Amino acid sequence: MTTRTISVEINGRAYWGTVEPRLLLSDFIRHEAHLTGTNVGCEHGVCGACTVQLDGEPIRSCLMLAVQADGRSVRTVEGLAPADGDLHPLQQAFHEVHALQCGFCTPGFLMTIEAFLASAPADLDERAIREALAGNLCRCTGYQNIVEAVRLAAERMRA
Amino acid sequence: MTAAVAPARRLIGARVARKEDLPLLTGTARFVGDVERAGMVHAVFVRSPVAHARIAALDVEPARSAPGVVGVLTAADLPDTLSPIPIRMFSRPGLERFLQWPLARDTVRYSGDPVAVVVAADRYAAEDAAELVAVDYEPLEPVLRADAAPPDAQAAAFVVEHGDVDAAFAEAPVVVERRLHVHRHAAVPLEARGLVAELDAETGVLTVLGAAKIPHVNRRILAALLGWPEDRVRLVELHVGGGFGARGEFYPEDFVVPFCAIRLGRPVSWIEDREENLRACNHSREQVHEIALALDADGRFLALRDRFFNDAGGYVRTHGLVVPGMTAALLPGPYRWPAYRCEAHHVLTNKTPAGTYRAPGRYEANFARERLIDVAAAELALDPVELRRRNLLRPRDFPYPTGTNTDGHPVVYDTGDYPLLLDKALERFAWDDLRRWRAAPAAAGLRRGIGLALFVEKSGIAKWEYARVEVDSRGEVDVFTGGASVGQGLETALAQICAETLDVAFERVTVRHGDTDTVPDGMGAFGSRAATLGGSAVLLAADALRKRLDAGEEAPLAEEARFESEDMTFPYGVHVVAVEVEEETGQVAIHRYGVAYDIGRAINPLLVEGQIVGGVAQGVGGALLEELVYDDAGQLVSASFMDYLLPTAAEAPPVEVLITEDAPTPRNPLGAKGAGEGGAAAAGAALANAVADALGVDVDRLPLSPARVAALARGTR
Amino acid sequence: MALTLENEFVVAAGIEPTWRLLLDLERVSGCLPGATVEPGGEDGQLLGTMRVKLGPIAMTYKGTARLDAVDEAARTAVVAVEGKETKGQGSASARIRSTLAPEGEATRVRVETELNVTGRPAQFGRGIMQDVAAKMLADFADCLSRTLADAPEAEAPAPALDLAPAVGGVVADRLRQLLRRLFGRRT
Amino acid sequence: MKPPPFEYDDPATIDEALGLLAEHGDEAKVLAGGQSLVPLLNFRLARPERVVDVNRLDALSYIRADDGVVRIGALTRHAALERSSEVAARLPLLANAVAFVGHVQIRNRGTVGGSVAHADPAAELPVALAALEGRYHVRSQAGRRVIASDEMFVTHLTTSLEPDELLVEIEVPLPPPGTRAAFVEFARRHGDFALGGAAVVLTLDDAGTCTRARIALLAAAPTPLRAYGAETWLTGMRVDERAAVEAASRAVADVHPTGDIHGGTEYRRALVESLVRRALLQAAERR
Repeated sequence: MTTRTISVEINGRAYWGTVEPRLLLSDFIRHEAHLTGTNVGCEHGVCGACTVQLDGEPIRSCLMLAVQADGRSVRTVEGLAPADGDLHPLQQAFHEVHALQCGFCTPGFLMTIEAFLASAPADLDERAIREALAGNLCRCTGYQNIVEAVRLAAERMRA
Repeated sequence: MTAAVAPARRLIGARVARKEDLPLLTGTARFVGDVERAGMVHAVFVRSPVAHARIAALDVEPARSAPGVVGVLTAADLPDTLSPIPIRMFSRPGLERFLQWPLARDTVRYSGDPVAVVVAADRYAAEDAAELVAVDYEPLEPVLRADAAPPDAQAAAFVVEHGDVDAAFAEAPVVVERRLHVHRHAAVPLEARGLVAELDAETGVLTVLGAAKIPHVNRRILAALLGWPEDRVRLVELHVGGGFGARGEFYPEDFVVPFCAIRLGRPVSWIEDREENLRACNHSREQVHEIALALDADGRFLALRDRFFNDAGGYVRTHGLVVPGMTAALLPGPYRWPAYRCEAHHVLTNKTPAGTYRAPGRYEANFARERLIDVAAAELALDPVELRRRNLLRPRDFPYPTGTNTDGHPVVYDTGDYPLLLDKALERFAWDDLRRWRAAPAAAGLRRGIGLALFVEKSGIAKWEYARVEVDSRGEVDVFTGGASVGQGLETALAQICAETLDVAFERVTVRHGDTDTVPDGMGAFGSRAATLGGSAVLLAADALRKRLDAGEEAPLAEEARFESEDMTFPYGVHVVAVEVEEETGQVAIHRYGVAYDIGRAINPLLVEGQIVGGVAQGVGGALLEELVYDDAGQLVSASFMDYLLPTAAEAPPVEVLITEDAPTPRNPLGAKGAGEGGAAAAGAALANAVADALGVDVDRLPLSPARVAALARGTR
Repeated sequence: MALTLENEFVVAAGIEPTWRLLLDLERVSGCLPGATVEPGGEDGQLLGTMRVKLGPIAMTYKGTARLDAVDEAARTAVVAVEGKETKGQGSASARIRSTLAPEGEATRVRVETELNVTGRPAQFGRGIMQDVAAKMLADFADCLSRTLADAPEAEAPAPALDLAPAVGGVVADRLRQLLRRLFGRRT
Repeated sequence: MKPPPFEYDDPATIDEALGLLAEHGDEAKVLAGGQSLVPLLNFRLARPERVVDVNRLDALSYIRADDGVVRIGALTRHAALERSSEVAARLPLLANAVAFVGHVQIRNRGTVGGSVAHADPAAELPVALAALEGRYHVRSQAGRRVIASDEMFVTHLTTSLEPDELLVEIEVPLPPPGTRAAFVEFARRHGDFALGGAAVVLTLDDAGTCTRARIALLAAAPTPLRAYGAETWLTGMRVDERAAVEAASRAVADVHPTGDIHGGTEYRRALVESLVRRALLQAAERR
């Protein structure tokens, strides 16, 4: 089968690879770029663990071919915290209110919520938050503290 | 990073933010799927597509010669000395006939039964080659119902009883009886299973990364199956994406993948995909109960009689009779029973083997008992709360021998004040307001109902745990525990106990676990045991170390401890739920959900609440959404996340949690009872009671899917 | 996926000739949508492939068809079809029981089919596959009725199952596929 | 769970794409948003020899209001439709329906044309477009043709598109003044494929009498289904509770949805009936 040489910008850095067209973007990120913070939970577009941002918009990286990301810009959980070693306010909120347990789903949630908060209205009600989270599955927390973390982060990011 | 650090002296019981979080938040955590090794190759299992068949022919040659393939193994390639995967607890003579071999030999017993493994340069190539393995199956009749199976399908049957049940029923003025079904569902951790196995050619040591739950137990099993000394086998736990009882048991892949690494002389990675996970990892919960309750005219319980069938699936796996054993042992719940008989049938079918899942055997038992009590209340025109209250055990009854046993060991409830917790729950969750809410008119097409369920949990089933605490000259403290982390916050809880006991800062304590090289022995993390037994061991070791420091000894110092406890501890709780049922769609909307749980002592309420809320989401998912459905041929037709429906944030209800500490246990120095399972334990029971109340009908099975609820509603409109 | 489907039709022919045709395994099998009979079958067993196509979903089965039971008196014949996916571990098998009854000069044919599909295509809860199977067997029954009525068009092998009715574009599409198969490009 | 091997092209122009489709026929599969095709690839239920990725055809991504119609390029993402003020103002039904499509991660990739061409009877947009009587512009090397609303969908996952044809535009006629619409569905979880649903477009005169009704059913049949009988009956009626009940029962009179593990035929039929009733009343109440 033919292969293609592609270049994908991930978290501001270019990653080159010569790949089969069938290689999933999730596998390129994890095994070619060796950025394993993005997890894979179902590979059929339901669980959301593999959520990354493509040109700023959250997408399922298991439902995109790596070749389709050629020349595009991807952001993963590794690119969330500022360089100075601090945590992103969202990560900090997750920590403080115990919004993660096993943590496998957490990177997907973070990349979804970070984009959501960027465009979210000031008056975020619980229903809106829960629906915004519904594309990401968590099996540990029951979501309650994740909802809480979103509220807390939204508050701080507005301030 | 750690925001709220309480002063060292008051760490136990403080809402301390977790030590574990940083790598998980920044993407630097290391799950088994993240592991890369020079020369690592990838395994894919070829699994039976049929429920029950004889393997007539198996041709792997086309796969062997496929691009990138480095090896293809079938049962014929495994050692002649191999034995099937043993039972690790609740075993019993006769069960050995039903054990699973690592690869199917002459017959397959469920859709998903592994028959071959293909190892190739990458997962894509391995999947290509796996398609080329040609197997001829001669179909055999599948057994799909445990309660309607041929006699030879019964793996075990046993009776747990006390008192004269027959006499009680013969004389009872009131008897209610029902046939109640709990459906098959499963733990489904978000990270599927996986292993990376590697043989060090020089030392001859086999290292297996990706262990979970019980690394030391599984090292013993793997070494025994290989016929190797244990010191040549090392299991290492990495970050673990959820366990809930299913992950970490010894499965066929836990032998085959390491064996491939040995045979091929290369690191071998196997990462289970979601379809495999739903077909191959332990299922759970499928039981049919024929349960009867005898009462006197005042609603006093005279006797409880149950006969139930536990669907074991295709083989008896490592759990042996844990699930039916727990059902029979804890079915009595928080009530006094003058007479009790439970007849358990553990029956093989041709579905995925079943094992434990959070509150194993109890989610089912609580549903059966609490549902029947509501039926009895209706029969007697008594308030369900009042009926329960009349029959609760009293504080003076403790310690209370239930007359039941777990694996032959008598069940003796340690401590409790059940009426007090019931009162607190009704008060905290405003039961009277909920009754008014229920009576008030709902919007057109909606019906309101309220339900509750009481339960007694257990924790710490395996009787001991190991800990070592070391302090170095700089005052840094290392805690080595035999417990394991499945995401529950073990490191934080143990560090709290250690830091308070040693009076050092929480940040200076590092908790190490899950590496059979650095921790000599351990039991692991199951049955809500890690914090109670593991924590007690840490407490003992830290206390001994503290005494030596107080005596003026100089660091570095180390102390070991092994905490043993003959008996389990028994936390207890109440689930309260109010629902609105939409007649036309069958939608069950949760208006309010509350859990009150007495766990003796909460080491970290933040984590305990997390456990309870997470447990409720799983319990609610099981009651409303999740179902492993088989067709008439034994084909799993919910083998993807498109049909196996985990609750999302939009379905999981907000949960109010009341943690009480009214009945600390004398059975460990912390006074703590495990808190991991109470959130799930009675969710099915409480929701079924609430929906039955809303529609004024009998609810005799789970799940309460929209179609089933709509049918119930139609029958009553 | 296991299901039973029933089809019934009347052919304008007497029961005797219809019965003889019904025992002609090659013609009956040729009516299975997407089926192509291949040489090399032994002792009354036919080899063949069957291609099932539904939009982007496509499965190719390789297998056999044989007369499993013939009850002269009851005018009942059972054709057993068994196939395995040419790629993947799945399988499809069917027992097609056809029963004839005289209806005046004509013959009523009742076709009961027990279908069992295993593997990936059967592992999804949504009812799509059931509809596919129903459509397949309806097509099969149509073709069978033409065959038994000895209609000439029944001589041509059936094209790959395409669940589109005979609107213009689709006829062209079927023809393309038919030609492709006749000229032996891909199975 | 990885895709099988396939050849891959990502043409930069429509002509290039049409050339590839003409050359490879039904051995090529068009990849748009990929939110339905890629899962089928990962499960290996789809095994195209060649994938023709149209995501570089930016020319097919637009929402344009012309005289009396709104033109939606086939490659328009669901998210763009959702955000479009044009659509919100002129075709509220579409804005209403697209919000039900999966989750934000899906809508950011999924395309309008992809939803139509995939032809899942439980998908929202084909049903909404059926109620709006959208017309489908397709191109091939042979030229251009327009497929009428009720001729597009053939059965599950099957349209009347030829293998060498590419859907390029959806043309939606603007409903007459006095029109209001509603889209309702019921799914087991937020964002799941619905168990049933209905899209309703009603034109009422000043007296509140229905002068024009369009009703399309979701997951009631192997294709989006227009309820012509109910539409005719409703025309000339005042859309009140009683009329809605009657129209709904007529809408499902000949409907027999295939049952599955999430709900049997009877349940689904009754569900669709009540959803039609709700949609009619919702629409009638809108201003």
